[in-house]
Amino acid sequence: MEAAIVILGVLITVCACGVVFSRQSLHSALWLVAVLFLAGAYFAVLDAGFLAVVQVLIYAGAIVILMVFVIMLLGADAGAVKSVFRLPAYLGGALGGMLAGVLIVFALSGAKVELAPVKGSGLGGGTAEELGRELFGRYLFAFETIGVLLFAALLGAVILAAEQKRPLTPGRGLRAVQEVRKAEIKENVD
Amino acid sequence: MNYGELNQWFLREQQWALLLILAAPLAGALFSYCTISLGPRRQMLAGWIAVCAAFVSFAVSVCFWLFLDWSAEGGAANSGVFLFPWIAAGGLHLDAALKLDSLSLTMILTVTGVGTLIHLYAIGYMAHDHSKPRFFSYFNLFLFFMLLLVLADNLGLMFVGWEGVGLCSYLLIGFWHQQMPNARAGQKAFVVNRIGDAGFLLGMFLLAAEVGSLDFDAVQDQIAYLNPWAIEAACMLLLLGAVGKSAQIPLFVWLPDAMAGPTPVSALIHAATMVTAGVYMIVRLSPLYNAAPAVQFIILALGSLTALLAASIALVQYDIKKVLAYSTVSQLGYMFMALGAGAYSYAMFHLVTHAFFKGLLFMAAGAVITGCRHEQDMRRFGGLWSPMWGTFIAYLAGTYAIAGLPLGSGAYSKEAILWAVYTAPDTAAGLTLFNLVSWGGLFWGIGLAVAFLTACYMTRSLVLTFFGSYRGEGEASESSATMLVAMAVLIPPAMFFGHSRGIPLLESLRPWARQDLLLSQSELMRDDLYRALEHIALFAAGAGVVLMLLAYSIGRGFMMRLGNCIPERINPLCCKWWVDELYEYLIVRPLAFTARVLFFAVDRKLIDRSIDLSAEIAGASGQMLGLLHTGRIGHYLLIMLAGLFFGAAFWLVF
Amino acid sequence: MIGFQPSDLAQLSPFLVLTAAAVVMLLAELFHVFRLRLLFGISGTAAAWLFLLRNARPQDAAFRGMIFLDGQSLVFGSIILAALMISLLLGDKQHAAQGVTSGVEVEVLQILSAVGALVMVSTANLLMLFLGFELMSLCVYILTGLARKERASAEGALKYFILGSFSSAFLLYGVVLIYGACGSLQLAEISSRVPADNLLILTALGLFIFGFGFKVSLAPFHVWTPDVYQGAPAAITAFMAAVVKIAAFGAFARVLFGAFLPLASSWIKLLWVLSVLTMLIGNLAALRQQSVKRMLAYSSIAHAGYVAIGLVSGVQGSGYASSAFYLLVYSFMTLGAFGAVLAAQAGSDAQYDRDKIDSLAGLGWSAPFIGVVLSISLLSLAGLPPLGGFFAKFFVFRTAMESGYTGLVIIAALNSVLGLYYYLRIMVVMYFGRSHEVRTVSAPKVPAASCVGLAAAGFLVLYLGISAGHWLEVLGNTLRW
Amino acid sequence: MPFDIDLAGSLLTVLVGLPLAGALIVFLMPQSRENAAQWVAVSFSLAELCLGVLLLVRFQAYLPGYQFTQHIDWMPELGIAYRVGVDGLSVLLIVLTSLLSALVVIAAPSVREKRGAYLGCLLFLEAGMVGVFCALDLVLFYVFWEAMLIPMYLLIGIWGGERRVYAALKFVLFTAIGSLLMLAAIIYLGYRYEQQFGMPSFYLSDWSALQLGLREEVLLFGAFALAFAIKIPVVPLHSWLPDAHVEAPAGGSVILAGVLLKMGLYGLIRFCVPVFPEACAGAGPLFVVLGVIGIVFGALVAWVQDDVKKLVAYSSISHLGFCVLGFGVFNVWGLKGAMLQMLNHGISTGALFFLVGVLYDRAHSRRIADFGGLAQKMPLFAFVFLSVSLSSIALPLTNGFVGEFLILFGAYRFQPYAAVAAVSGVVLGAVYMLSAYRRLMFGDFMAPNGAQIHDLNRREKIVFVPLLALVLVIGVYPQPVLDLLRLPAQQTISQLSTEGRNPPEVNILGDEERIIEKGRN
Amino acid sequence: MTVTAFSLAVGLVLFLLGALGVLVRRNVLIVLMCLELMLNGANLSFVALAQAFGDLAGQVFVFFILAIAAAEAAVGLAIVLCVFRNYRTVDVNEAASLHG
Repeated sequence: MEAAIVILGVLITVCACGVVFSRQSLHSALWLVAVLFLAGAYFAVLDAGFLAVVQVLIYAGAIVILMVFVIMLLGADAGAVKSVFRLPAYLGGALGGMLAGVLIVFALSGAKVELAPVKGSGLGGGTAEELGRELFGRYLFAFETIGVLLFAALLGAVILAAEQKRPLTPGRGLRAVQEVRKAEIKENVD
Repeated sequence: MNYGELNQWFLREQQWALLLILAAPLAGALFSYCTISLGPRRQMLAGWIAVCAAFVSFAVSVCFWLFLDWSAEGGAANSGVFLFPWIAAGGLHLDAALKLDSLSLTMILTVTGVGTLIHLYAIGYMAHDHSKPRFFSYFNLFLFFMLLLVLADNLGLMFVGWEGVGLCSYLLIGFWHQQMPNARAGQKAFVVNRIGDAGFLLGMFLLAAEVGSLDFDAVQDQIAYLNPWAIEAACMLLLLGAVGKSAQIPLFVWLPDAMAGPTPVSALIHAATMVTAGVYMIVRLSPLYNAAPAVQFIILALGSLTALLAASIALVQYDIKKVLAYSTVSQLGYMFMALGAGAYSYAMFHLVTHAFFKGLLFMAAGAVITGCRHEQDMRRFGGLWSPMWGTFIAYLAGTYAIAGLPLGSGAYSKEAILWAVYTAPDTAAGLTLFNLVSWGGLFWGIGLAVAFLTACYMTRSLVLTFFGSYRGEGEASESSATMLVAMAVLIPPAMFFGHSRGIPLLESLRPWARQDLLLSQSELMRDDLYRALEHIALFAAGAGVVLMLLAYSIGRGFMMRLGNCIPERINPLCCKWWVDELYEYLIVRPLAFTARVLFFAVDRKLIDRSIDLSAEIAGASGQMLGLLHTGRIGHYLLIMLAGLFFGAAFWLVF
Repeated sequence: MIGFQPSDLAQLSPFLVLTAAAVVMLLAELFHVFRLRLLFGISGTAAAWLFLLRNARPQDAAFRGMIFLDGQSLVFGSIILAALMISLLLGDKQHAAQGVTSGVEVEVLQILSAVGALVMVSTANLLMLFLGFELMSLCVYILTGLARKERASAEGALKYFILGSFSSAFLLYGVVLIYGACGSLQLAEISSRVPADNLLILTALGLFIFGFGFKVSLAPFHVWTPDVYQGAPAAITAFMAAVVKIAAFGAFARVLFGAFLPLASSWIKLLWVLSVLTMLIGNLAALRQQSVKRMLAYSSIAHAGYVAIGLVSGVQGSGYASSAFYLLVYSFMTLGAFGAVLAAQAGSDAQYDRDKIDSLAGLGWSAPFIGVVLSISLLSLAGLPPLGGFFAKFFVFRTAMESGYTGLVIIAALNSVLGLYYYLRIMVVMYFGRSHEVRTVSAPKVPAASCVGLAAAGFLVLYLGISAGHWLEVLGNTLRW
Repeated sequence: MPFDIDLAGSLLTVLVGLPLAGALIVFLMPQSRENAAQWVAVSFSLAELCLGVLLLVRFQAYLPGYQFTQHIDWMPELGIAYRVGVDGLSVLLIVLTSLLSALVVIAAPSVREKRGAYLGCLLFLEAGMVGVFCALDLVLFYVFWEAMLIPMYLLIGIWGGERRVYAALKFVLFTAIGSLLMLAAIIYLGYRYEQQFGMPSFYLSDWSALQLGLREEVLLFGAFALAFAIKIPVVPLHSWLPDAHVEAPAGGSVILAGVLLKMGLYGLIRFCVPVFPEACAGAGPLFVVLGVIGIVFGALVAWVQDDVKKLVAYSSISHLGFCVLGFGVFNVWGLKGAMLQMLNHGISTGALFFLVGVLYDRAHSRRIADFGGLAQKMPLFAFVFLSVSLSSIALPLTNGFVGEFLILFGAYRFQPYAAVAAVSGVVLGAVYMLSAYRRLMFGDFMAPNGAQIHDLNRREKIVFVPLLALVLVIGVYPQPVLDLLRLPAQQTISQLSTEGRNPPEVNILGDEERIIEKGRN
Repeated sequence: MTVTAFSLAVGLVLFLLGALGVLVRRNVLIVLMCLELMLNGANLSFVALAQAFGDLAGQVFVFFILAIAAAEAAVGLAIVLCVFRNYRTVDVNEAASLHG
């Protein structure tokens, strides 16, 4: 287990660097897919099998596809960013230095880093059933809330992204939602 | 009703009578102003109302003189009325209360008597003016304030009259206010007087603080218990007031300018009455001044210097009113000399005689001025005796009296003062001058010189105006009847009042007078020193008259050359000893400069600007902060992260 | 395992009703009963408030502590719902004029955002808190960008989105650290387990301050505020300035007092500095602004600083209540101000021009009603008695005094002078122009609903001023449940 | 009569509420109905004046303490209450306020633009001012104090001159700086009271029992005094005044000078003295110095002004310098004088601003250099101007003299040099006032082009008659007013710690009373 | 070094790399991806802690974060489209008309 984790950890880090430092957005997207897959694997190793699946499904399957889709949509224009990095290196260095300084002073200040004590015997792992029980028991209200959230995001994304051709008429907004929902509903968690 | 009953009735009602003295001119002022709504012809009514009001006051004053026993031994009569408490705060009470004793009776008789005549005169003088209601209203108002000043029973109420006459003087000097110089002169008079008034106020405060009251009686009773220093200080401060009102050095500069007013104003206010208020005040407080020998010495010195200075300037003036004005200053100097010498009754004596003859002189001068179509320059007069012989007689009588020629009233009062000065005790300075001359001798010498100069300049003005040939344009004509009547009535007292050799009414002053001056007439005549001094003074006056007559008859050419040999520009006499300029450059300009500096530099630049600047700084720093909000997401992220880090650092440090 | 009691349903009712109202509004649009949407929105909000009022109980938790309808939720929830109601009224029929090119979605998203806000202030669980936080934020991001043809609107949305997501990621990491250090997501448990010198907890605290500081715009995490407030359509700005800030402050206070009270000595100093910085930056930067909305944005930043004073002094004194009162008044006066600006803009066309302060020239005379409401709101924001804003400041200052923060009070008092300047500047433009010198705006046609909203805001500002003491006590008692 | 009892209980409330109601009515009237608004405003302000006079008549000057008190709990849990009451000083100032407001309302038709709103602002302002003068609860006081700012701000800003915006903002911000610090101090004191007595209170009379440390007291006094000193204004803090006056419309200037400036000193006397006696007593010499500086500075600067309104404004600074001086000496004369001078300044400077307004209405200029010889065309105007100027330079028999005399005497008793320095103001006052009068009224007639020079019309006469009457009546017979002020002054002095200073109201020398009595008989 | 500590470290690195990316990249799409990275860092930490504590709460949280991330991505991309329509750019710094 340790070995797997170490390998996954190193790989994830490398891929994340790839996301951050790639010149092309498409390359970044591909590196992101790799990160997400590796993270899924990592979840699986950490006894969170259901999450691993969901991670791959949602992230790799939906989010990244969406991004790639947008990259394609924007096409050549997206490449016309004047330079890759927004900040001069020294600013990044200064920030890094500040962070390091803060961390060092923190370390010297005598504060401890301490995790909470372990409560009970480790759970067997996040199987779909266990997680489902939690979600529909204790976290039912949260689950409902996330539904509202997704609904709101959907509604918003549609009205923001839809091309505006016709003048505003009553009832037009929801129809657009319905159209888009048919196309995208499969990609969402239900 | 026989005389006795009348007397009794008057004594019973004397409080009302006293009030009537004041009320008549006040009512006169109101009513004469009301005539403004009448047509221009009927506005002459204002003058008659005013005359009647003045005459009522005079008549009542005369009744007081007749019906009260003023010569009773062991306590002269007096009369008083308490009206209402005026200002009462914290143990300080100023009451509206009047008091009539022999001193104030003398004064009110003079004021109302001369006042009535000059009112009458003014009817003629102002006949063609368009604002008669305003003039007579102010004139009567002046009378009211002057009487209030005289009758006040405490310093506070006296100050009301004191400032009130100043106000009327201001209004009347600037009566023809279309001409800016007139208005300016009025303002100058008021402001200079205010400087004196400031001293008056402080003196009052000192007395009130030390004595606890401003009643004359209370002050008098407390003198023995007062700190000598306090007495001297109070006398000094009050003296400042007197100096302002009575136009003495250093505050005499307003009086010559005050001649800008109509001539009746000059006659009444700036010769006969108001300017003597300072003298009256000091006489009123004579017990206090007696206790302050150092101040007395200062008064003596100031008076004599003023007399000399003013007389010297009068010598070269060509404006007939200016000559008389400087003469007034000079004569007031005499009165101050008398005050300084402790001869209060002589000061009052000269005050009264001066009121008569100076009033007469001004009236005559006014008649000349109207007769010559408002010409005032003596170089444009000449030979006026024939077209206006009535006026000539009046002027001649006045000149005779003021010059101190034998048997004229001026001679008596002036000689008495000179004698008092000569015999003044040296306690004041404690020293004789170089051990040769006593101070009294010195001031007597100055007084003598002034007597000589007085004769000179008065003769000069008489000669230039009435003798020789007429140098003006057009015809000179005699004035109206009312003016002549007024002058005619005043000639006898002006000429002969001096024969009384003092005023019998001043019994109330007796306790504070110098004992060596309390000689009867017969005793005086037997006093060798007095007679010697009298003769010297008469000689000096006569010499002055003769010299001037000679100079302007045979020595005319010599006089011209004398006049030409020193250019007017640098002639100290023509330039009035540069006193006005001195004040201008020493006080007015620096003060104006300071004011400008305060406004432009301190107020605008320093205070205002610094406030605006702090607002600017706030605004500018706001704009700087605006620069922080560049609108770029990257910068925002950086700022937020930096905030996070600095927060951590802050937490670690503190 | 599954199953909730009827009492849980009662606890959920406000949220359900509100969400239902949103759905009904969408459906109403679908069935072309367009006119009724305001009615649905208002009545839904009112019903939600009634349910909230009825079901709020002292320390009553549903779903094992996921939802609390306790005093704090009642207080902040009521303010949120009231603000929502007024902002719905203000925005009625005004959105199109603001360049918003969608239908009923604006209202729906506002309501959903309010649901998120309500969740935020009525939970003691960090998961629920974060969910509510995200629900509210996402809706507001969208709302900001709704005027799609306006560059400013899209730009504002982008800025808000990126910066907001960034900060909520930090907040999330803070939750991770707390979970790591305490092993729980329940505030009460965290509070009982919080170790004093654990670096994880302290870092989490810092990240929480960052995350919430961003939402309530405490300097230096405020930088997005002016751009976003300026860019968003005015009705949305009003909503944001009121609802988002109240919810964020409510949740922030609950976290600070619920979980981090043992660490109070650490965060008080920090909040002290942040509040001073916020007041200074907000007030100074507002001084020379030319855009009304931007000026009001900076002003809302400054007001966050005043509210933070209440939090600083909330540990010892009654600062919590005074902060709540401040928020109560603040929400109405800021709604009044933005609402009046919105109403005034109805007549003019281009967003940039109408955003200038000068575009309000002569408004006070041409539209006296809007002028009066705007004046009342501004004067209240400036803290002039007897309006609500004065007593809000008064109470905050008083609690700060009681806790010994005299210096803070003096700084805040002097800051109010700066505030006075720029609020009065708007009144200068509105009233002081000579009628022949300035181009007076023509009287805008204000919809009736908007008038009702404005009148309500203005009246409440006045009423809360006169009965401030009563309401402070009510709030204090309710918060102490 | 039951009506009477009720009236006595709530007369002050009615006094505050009446103009407020008037303001609301006027505001709600349509803008076009200006004449109707005028009538409503006039009737309300006259009714207010009548009530003010009623208050004056029913007030019993010989009773100590506050009268017509009313207490309604406002925020009991915070100790804030609606507490009003008056003593002699407040009664005078309330009457002055209602008089000047009524006159300003009567003179309002000279305002051409938006008269309805103008009248509304005036009435609103009046309510605030009356409130300030009768509030006994510090929070209530502060509410009125600040609430008054806004109508004044609008008056200057809407109906003002060229630089009205600058002036209006400066006025408000200046005042606000001081008053916000005062607010902080009020809150702190409320907190201290609660700490010491266990229950909150902002009632003035309660606060005099507060025990404060010296440093604490000085700092708190500083905060209060700053607010009041800005309002007075004391010299280095006066910068807002000339601008506000110059730009304000005539009516606004009248109210500003006539009433608002009094509030600073009123606040010092009413609130600072009882709450901070030690600090007040310690600051006395400072006030004396500042007062003298104000007197001289104001007078000198007024002298070089070219704008007649600015001149009057700086003359106000000089006059208020007298008041500050009278306050700072802390003896019965100075205090009485200062209180009386507050009233006098309201009358005379109010009248002066009316006069300047009259001139501006006709010629649309205030530059002295633009005018000359007005006395020829406007004799009545010149007469009124002169009378008022004389009152302002404290000529005896005008009201100004009584006040200045007492102040100067008080100053003399405190420190003769202070009186010497202050007396220079008497001289300088004559200098600037008369030279302005001369330049305006005398010489050849001159007026700006297009000026419609005519004498006072009927409305203006109505305005000036009561003012002139008061000038004369108070000047000749000030005793009733002084009687009203006796107890307030005594109370103020007894509140101060008296070691080492003049014992109050004790006869100067033990047996002087006798002499005085004799003099009277 | 335990599994938990290592996993937490990886999570932190992911989070910081994401933050760095948000800070330094100009392309708004990459910025969006970096935001996802940050969320993933948090996710990883949650899962590791859940495993260590034997508490499902951490995993449940991750589940919700996944949903939120999806919603955020959708909304974010919609906003990016909007901005692109108005500014014809995906450079985050170009959209800076609001400032001051």
